[in-house]
Amino acid sequence: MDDRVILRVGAKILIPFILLFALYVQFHGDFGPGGGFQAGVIFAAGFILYALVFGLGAAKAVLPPIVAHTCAAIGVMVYAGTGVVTLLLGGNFLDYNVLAHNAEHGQEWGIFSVETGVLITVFGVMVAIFYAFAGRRRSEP
Amino acid sequence: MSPHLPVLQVVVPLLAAPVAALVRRPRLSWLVAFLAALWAFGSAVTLLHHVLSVGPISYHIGDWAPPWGIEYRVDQVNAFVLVIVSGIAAVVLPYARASVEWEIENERIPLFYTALILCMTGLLGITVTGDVFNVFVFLEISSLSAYALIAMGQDRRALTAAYQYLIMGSVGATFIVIGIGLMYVMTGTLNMADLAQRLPAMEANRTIPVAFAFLTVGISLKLALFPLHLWLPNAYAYAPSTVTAFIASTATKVAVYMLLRFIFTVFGVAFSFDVMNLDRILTPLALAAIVFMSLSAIYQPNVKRLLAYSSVAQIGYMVLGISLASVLGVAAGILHLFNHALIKGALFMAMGCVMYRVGSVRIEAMAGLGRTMPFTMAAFVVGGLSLIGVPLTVGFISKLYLVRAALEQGMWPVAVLVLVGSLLAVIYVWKVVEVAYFRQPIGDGSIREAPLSLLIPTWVLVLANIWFGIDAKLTAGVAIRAAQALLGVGS
Amino acid sequence: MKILGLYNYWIVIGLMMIGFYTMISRGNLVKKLVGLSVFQTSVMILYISMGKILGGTAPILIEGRENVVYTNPIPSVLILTAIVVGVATLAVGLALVVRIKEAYGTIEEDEIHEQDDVM
Amino acid sequence: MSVVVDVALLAFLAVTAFAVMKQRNLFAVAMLSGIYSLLCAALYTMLDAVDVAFTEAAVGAGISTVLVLGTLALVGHEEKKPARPKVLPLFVVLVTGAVMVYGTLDMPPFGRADNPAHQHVAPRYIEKSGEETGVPNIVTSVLASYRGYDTMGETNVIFTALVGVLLLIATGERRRRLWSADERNGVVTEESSEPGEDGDG
Amino acid sequence: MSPSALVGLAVALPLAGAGLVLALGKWPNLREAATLATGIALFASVVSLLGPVRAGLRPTLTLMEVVPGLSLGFQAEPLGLLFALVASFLWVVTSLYSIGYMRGHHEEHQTRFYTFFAISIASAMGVAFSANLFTLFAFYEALTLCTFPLVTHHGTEKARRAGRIYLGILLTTSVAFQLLAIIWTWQLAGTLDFRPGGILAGTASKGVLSVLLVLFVFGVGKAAVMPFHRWLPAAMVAPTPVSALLHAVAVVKAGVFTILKVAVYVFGLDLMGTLAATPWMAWVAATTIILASLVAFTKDNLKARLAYSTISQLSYIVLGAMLANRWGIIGGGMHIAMHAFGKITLFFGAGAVLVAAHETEISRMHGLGRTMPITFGAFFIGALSIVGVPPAGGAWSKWFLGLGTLEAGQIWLLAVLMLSSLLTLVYLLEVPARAFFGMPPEGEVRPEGIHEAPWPSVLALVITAVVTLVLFVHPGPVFDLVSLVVPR
Repeated sequence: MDDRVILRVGAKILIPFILLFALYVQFHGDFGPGGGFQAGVIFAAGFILYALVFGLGAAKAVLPPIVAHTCAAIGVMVYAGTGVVTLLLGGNFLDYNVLAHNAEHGQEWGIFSVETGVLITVFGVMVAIFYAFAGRRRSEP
Repeated sequence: MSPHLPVLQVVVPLLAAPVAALVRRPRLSWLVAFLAALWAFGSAVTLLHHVLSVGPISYHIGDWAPPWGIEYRVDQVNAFVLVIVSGIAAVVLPYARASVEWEIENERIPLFYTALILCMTGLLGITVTGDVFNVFVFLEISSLSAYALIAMGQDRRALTAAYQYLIMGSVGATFIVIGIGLMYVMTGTLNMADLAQRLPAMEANRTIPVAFAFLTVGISLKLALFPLHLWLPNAYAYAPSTVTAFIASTATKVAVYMLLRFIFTVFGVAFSFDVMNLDRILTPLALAAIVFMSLSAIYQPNVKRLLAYSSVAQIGYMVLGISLASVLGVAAGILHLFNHALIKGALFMAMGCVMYRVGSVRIEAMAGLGRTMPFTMAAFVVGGLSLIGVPLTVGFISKLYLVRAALEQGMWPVAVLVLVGSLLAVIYVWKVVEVAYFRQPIGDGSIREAPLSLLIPTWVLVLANIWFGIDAKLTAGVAIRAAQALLGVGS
Repeated sequence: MKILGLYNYWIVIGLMMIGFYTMISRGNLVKKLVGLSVFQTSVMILYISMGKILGGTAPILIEGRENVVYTNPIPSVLILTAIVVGVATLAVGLALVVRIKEAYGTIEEDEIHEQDDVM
Repeated sequence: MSVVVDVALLAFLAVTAFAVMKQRNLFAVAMLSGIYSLLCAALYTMLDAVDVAFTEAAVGAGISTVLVLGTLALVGHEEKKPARPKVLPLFVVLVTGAVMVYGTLDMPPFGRADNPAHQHVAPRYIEKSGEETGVPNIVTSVLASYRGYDTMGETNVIFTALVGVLLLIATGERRRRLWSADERNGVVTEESSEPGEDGDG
Repeated sequence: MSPSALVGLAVALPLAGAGLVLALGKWPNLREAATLATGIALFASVVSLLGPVRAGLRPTLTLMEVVPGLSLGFQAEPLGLLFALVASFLWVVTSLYSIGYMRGHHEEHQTRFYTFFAISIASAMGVAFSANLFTLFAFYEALTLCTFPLVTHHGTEKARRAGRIYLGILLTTSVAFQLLAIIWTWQLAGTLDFRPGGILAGTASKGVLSVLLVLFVFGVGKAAVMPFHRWLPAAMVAPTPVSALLHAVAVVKAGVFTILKVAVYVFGLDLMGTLAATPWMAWVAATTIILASLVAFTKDNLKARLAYSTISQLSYIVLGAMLANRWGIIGGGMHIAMHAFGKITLFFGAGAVLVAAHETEISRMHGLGRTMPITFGAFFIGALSIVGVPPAGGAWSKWFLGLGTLEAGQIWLLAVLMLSSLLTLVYLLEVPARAFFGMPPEGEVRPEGIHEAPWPSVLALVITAVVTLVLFVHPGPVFDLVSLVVPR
């Protein structure tokens, strides 16, 4: 136990920064490298680190697998949903221009919303897959 | 007809998938999947009708005009394929309910249906898109879900089969990506129509033939063209009945469609056949597939595996038609695309009924089923006759056009081989029939006829086999028009 | 000069082929998958090198500066998708390997075949 | 200068790839493939593909490695010595490679601004995406808007992967029925993790 | 009822009958009654077509267009009508006979038997009235498939093997040669309709058309032209009524009928006459005639001998077609009827012996004639007809075939006909001879109580024998009908 205390403290300090960095990547994606996908991966990486340090059980307590699965599904729906909304607003599928009074804002919102979709899905999927592999009992050879 | 139908065709199932995953109740997720399939079928039929009466549709996703945005393009060819894929799905899902409940563990079922819809979504996406990279993306959706679905089989060999499929499928996909990249570097575009315009200028160039080669090989891996078919027999044999029935009658068909699309629309018949002499490779391979695969089908002890080998042979027929590069030939290929979907769908569903009651699809297990499961076996017999190509079944129509196309070009040996193929089919079909009707039933007479929920969908396809065999004006007409569209001759 | 211009591509082709060979020649199921990802990654390098323009900069618009040469963004976009597809395939493949190990007790192709053949 | 660096990186890559092929300790293989990804990331930055570099670093070096290691923990990490040098694969690979090299002969040389690929569609993105989407990062605008549909597909691919993984290893594995090898009358045997019992009978 | 509707009815009735039989399976008497009733109704409807057709009408009924330019349709023309008349009349008689036979012989699965029997007749009608090659082929294959369960009726290993040969040869020839020929014809002529004067004239080189002719002759496996004849002896494992009606009348006649149709309505006699292959095919037929007769000698099993006699007689008709002249066709056409009545009588006789005395080998029939005089009397008449001597109908068809050979200037073919008649005389008349005058070998005593077969069977074979005689006295109707096919 004690030998891992440094690790735990380190993780406790590190993880919030990782999550913050993820959000930065998400929102900075329009201006620099980055975007929903990278953000999602980093976000997931934060959780995976947590799980590695504090154990799978603790991680699942914080973020139950069911939630991760739901995230994965929701993200897809957010993305496709954006397209449906544009349809309802009279545009073509994924035609963001109709999302706001002028094209530029429309595009901005559209891109933001789909990137969010990507973020949610990627995050959910990565965590869930990690849970799946980590939760598997080793089969003795 | 809503102008957005082309994209809704794909997006509605795509949205249905996460929903099916979220509801987490077997029955509910089944319902979602079924509704999605019904929607897809409905809109596919609408699209086909519209295309036939009005003409091709081009839909600009995101309202970005191609080649800058992704274009959905529906013409006679892919509208027809859409109908096949979604139609099969719409028939398989009612069937799935009982069969899946028996073959798949309860807590897996919601995800199972999710994967099934995803697979359909992917196939529809491949079919309807007009952008080569988009093809790749949806190809992966369908493939990944297919790998998982196949691995759900009860025999542990399903796992290895799925793995082998994954490896070969990924190689195929990567080859396709390479081909796309090479085309892109020479033309700077990914839009099919745009490529078709720009490629002819490149014919002298050495990169385009290589791109062509990689695409052809990659797609051939996906459509299990002999000798790249190694993944197929086990995958079909050990997958759950529902999955076999669905994938066997759709996945390879869509792959054939991809082949058509690339060699005729993107590269153009002149380049594919006059410059690349594709026929010199495809025709022998197709004939080899027909003969050798039918022969190896004869020696299979497992009926699903037998049918799988016959599938590879049947793919040979389609490719043969395509390799003739004449309106009649391509039409024959497309026609067989449709007909074979009906045939194999019916046969594999009949096998699913057997699996449901007997728990095995080995030939010995068929003993006496003619008496204990009369309707199931009757379905199998009719399907078998259709596979053989007996008149008044769809199989006959395909053979009719194929042989005629071959004779039209004076290739009578080809015509003979096609007919020889159907004689071999007689042998392997009859092997099963004899066991079913002339052997005494094994075990205590506990085996009963399959439940209606399985029989009705099976018979829907069986009757379709007969219906489109007696009145093939629609299918043949569409196939001819599609072929004309592909070859760019008067239509 | 032309040869030098193509050197880049040839190395990449070499990489692809190493991955490809690892994939189809090795009997270990995990090794095959790693080979696959090496293969795919190398294809991605090919794409990216197609997009590169010497003396260009990353395709992020810089305000108020004219006649900047930007590298072609399209390969990047395609490859972003391709990477995701790659990892997705890898995940499914590895999950399959785990199941195979449980069902056969080995992940070596030949041993698996032996087991299936004795049946 | 940049050419030199990128040539050097390619050389490193070649070495790593070769090591991946040769090395038989799969943990080491996992690490090497991670390194491979990192080198790629570096190369991508050299080639002005910063987004790709970022992603490759996060996915190739990060997620993939974690996945492989996680798998190895479950399935063991020693690769059997390859029985004999396989001829057919070598042949296939050599042919494929030769074809590709042949294909590159007429490819526009590396890095020229006048390559056809840079003439047709890309310029419009570079010129117009600014005012059309208001997003300076062209990659993002193309990814999320011009080719947004691809990205939706990509999201779906990820989702599909999850569905596949969950189907395979997250649910009901222990109660899974397996048929004995010759499935006569579908004799059912319980799957257990121990080899020998499972399924083959 | 309009003639064209009648044509449809002719095909639909037996099918309906099949359904009825299946429904009434529980009550044998009703079931058999249904069969008989259907048979009579069918015969009536076919007969009522006689008037219009002789008046020169060609009632046509097109069901539907399968693919553009290829339709599923029926048409009543003289040749088909003759075939239909013979088949439908003999169906009634055979059903009568089967009642006695199947019960007397305690066969199983009788409902299945009668059902498939009816379906077979339906297919035969379809062949007879088909308006184009496609329809003909469809029903031809249907006939093959729905007679399979009848051939393998006993389900024994022997029956199964026979079934394989049956299906194997008939499907192989029809798919590999006939279908190829049909599609080729479609490719050349652009149509598959049967038209007086043929559709192929001038569509391709003589060489191609010769190949086509060969494909047709060998492709119609049901005509049992050597070397594709093995299925017919194999089919003899079936219950006797099947051998009698299907493998002496419906199935085999469907084969030779197809060849006649192809000769007259697809090639056209004028074209046929100019093809290099025609005389060769004539000689193939002639060879079959002789060889089959010789093989018949070696067979001691009565049904086997009759089978080979059938093979040889069928080739008479093929020969007639290959003579490519008016007399040849008339002779061949008439032989369809004449041989049918003669041969079915023989089979009825064989079946009666089997039921009554449980004998199948000719060598053991000595003396049976004295206990079963009617049966063997009828057998004698049938034999005469097959041989082709008065006072039996067979004389006429052989006579016209002879004329045909002379008109074709093929004196040697005439010689073949003579020779084979001689052979037939010997191997067929041996049977009644033994039965009436043969003496049992020393020390063998026949079980007591052997008498004629059950009355329905006896009645049936008496009817056919009488008709055979009548056809000698009144060949007119048959002749008139056939001569409509090839007007002067």
